[in-house]
Amino acid sequence: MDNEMTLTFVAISENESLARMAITSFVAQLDPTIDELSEFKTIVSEAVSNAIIHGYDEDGKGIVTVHAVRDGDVISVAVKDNGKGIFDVKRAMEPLFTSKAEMERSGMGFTIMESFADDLQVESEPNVGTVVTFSKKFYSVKMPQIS
Amino acid sequence: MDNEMTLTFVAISENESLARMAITSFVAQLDPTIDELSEFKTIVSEAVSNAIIHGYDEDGKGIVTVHAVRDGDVISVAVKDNGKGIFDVKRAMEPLFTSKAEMERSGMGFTIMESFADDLQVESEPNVGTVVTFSKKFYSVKMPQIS
Amino acid sequence: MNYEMDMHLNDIAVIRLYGELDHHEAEKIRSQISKTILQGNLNTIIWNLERLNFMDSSGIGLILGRMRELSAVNGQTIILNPSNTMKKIFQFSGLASYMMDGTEADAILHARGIVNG
Amino acid sequence: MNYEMDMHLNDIAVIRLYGELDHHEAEKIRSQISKTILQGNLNTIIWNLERLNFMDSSGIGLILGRMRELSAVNGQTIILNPSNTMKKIFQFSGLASYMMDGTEADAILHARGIVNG
Ligand SMILES: Nc1ncnc2c1ncn2[C@@H]1O[C@H](COP(=O)(O)OP(=O)(O)O)[C@@H](O)[C@H]1O
Ligand SMILES: Nc1ncnc2c1ncn2[C@@H]1O[C@H](COP(=O)(O)OP(=O)(O)O)[C@@H](O)[C@H]1O
Repeated sequence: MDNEMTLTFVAISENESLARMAITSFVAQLDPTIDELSEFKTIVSEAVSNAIIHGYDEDGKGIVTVHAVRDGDVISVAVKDNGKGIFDVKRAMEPLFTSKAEMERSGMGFTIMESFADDLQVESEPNVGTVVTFSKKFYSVKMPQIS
Repeated sequence: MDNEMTLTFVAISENESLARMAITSFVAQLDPTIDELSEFKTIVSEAVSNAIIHGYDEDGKGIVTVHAVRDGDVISVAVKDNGKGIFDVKRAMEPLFTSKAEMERSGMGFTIMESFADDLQVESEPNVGTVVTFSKKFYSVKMPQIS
Repeated sequence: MNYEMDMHLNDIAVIRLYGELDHHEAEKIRSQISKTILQGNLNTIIWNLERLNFMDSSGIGLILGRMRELSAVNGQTIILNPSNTMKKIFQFSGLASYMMDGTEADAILHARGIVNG
Repeated sequence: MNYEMDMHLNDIAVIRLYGELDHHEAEKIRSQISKTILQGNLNTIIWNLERLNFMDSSGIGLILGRMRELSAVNGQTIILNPSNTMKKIFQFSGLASYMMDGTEADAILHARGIVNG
């Protein structure tokens, strides 16, 4: 374990950018390419938005946790909520499936997360909550300079 | 309480910028002026650097916690470590006092924090740890637009 | 985030997005953009993403929602200059055929059916 | 963060700091800068902070440390174009008299004792 951070915040949509900023700073230590960084930010943004919107209906009370670990050139992240959970995870992960079409959700969140992450797991229990974990290896890694 | 976040990370100096980025994003919601934001970032940077350098001797293991709450136009922050603590807080807070002159620390950290914060408290116990709490009111506040 | 909207002859709107587009920001700008669309004689939206630094699937929702509003008038959509990551997101979502790279002038000519070369 | 160092006639170094200067970054650049100072016939350092976006008290340590290295040759220091917040930090630390606003050319003239006006 080379570095580790945990960020928790209440479920308001303004905190989506907070989560992206923190993770951007954490990943910056690996000197990612622009594309690597923006794919990584996208995964986090999708998972965090889901926790806020679907997990907690943006209630401003529920707590979202983003935990990140760096091991060499691999970063692993878990995004967790104690919200309403997912009844049928398999169905939720299908492209275009959304339970909030009226909010103009596209149902593409999980598809995008799976495409951009090296591996992605979703664990969820109704009325208990959801954890999305994933990792991503960074290829264009400059090791931190020690001078 | 309008918003709340907690960031924890291990005691390595790279995480000083992580803490600043997260707090910048949290404060951005109040649309601060450039000067308000940079003073705020400075306070956080001083307190977090102290926790990493003095609290834990940059051991990469100790955990630093930054907790921030927004209430209207006031943001309150607590920076906490469970590190070696401060024997004589009054003396530590004197301008130019530093226990790490060999690292080119200036001993101005607490003076700067006190000058930039609206109020600042330091609680510390040797071998238990240190908590620095402060708050700051933001004057040029645009309320978040609801459209 | 910010956006600018320019009208061209009342039928084409160029919308320039700046900054980061996520769920929070999409919610903030959606109704304003939607209002303009429903008022005029609009039949084309050109989304210029050149200065957009970040977009997640909320961007898909925003663009698809406006496509739906334009469908009544058989309108068209052009997604101009998305980043590499955005290109992938549009591809996954079946919007690949709406993307193009070029200037706003190119996109306007393209929308009017005047294609160079 | 990054920095650039320009030498003027071997006795004046202009150091331009970019990005954010904190404890972590100060540790990274200190020894490199220090090496250059101790090698040459340097007697003046001009710290150009115009493009530095952030600095905490680590900047004080970095500048005071180099002042100490220059003191053997009775050298001088100019802190050029600090931000409002940095100005306050330098004031608290007793470095107010080293600050000036202007171009690098102004600062070099000032260092050589040729003051305009
Ligand atoms: N954290 C979560 N808590 C509860 N339900 C979730 C969560 N994440 C996803 N879901 C469910 O899975 C569905 C699909 O998610 P996703 O693919 O991201 O699409 P979208 O967010 O656009 O609806 C959501 O509509 C929701 O019903
Ligand atoms: N979190 C902490 N844990 C232990 N000691 C601390 C902590 N913060 C400050 N100190 C002590 O207080 C002194 C003064 O701190 P400060 O004014 O920030 O100056 P500096 O960091 O430049 O030494 C430090 O040198 C250190 O001895």
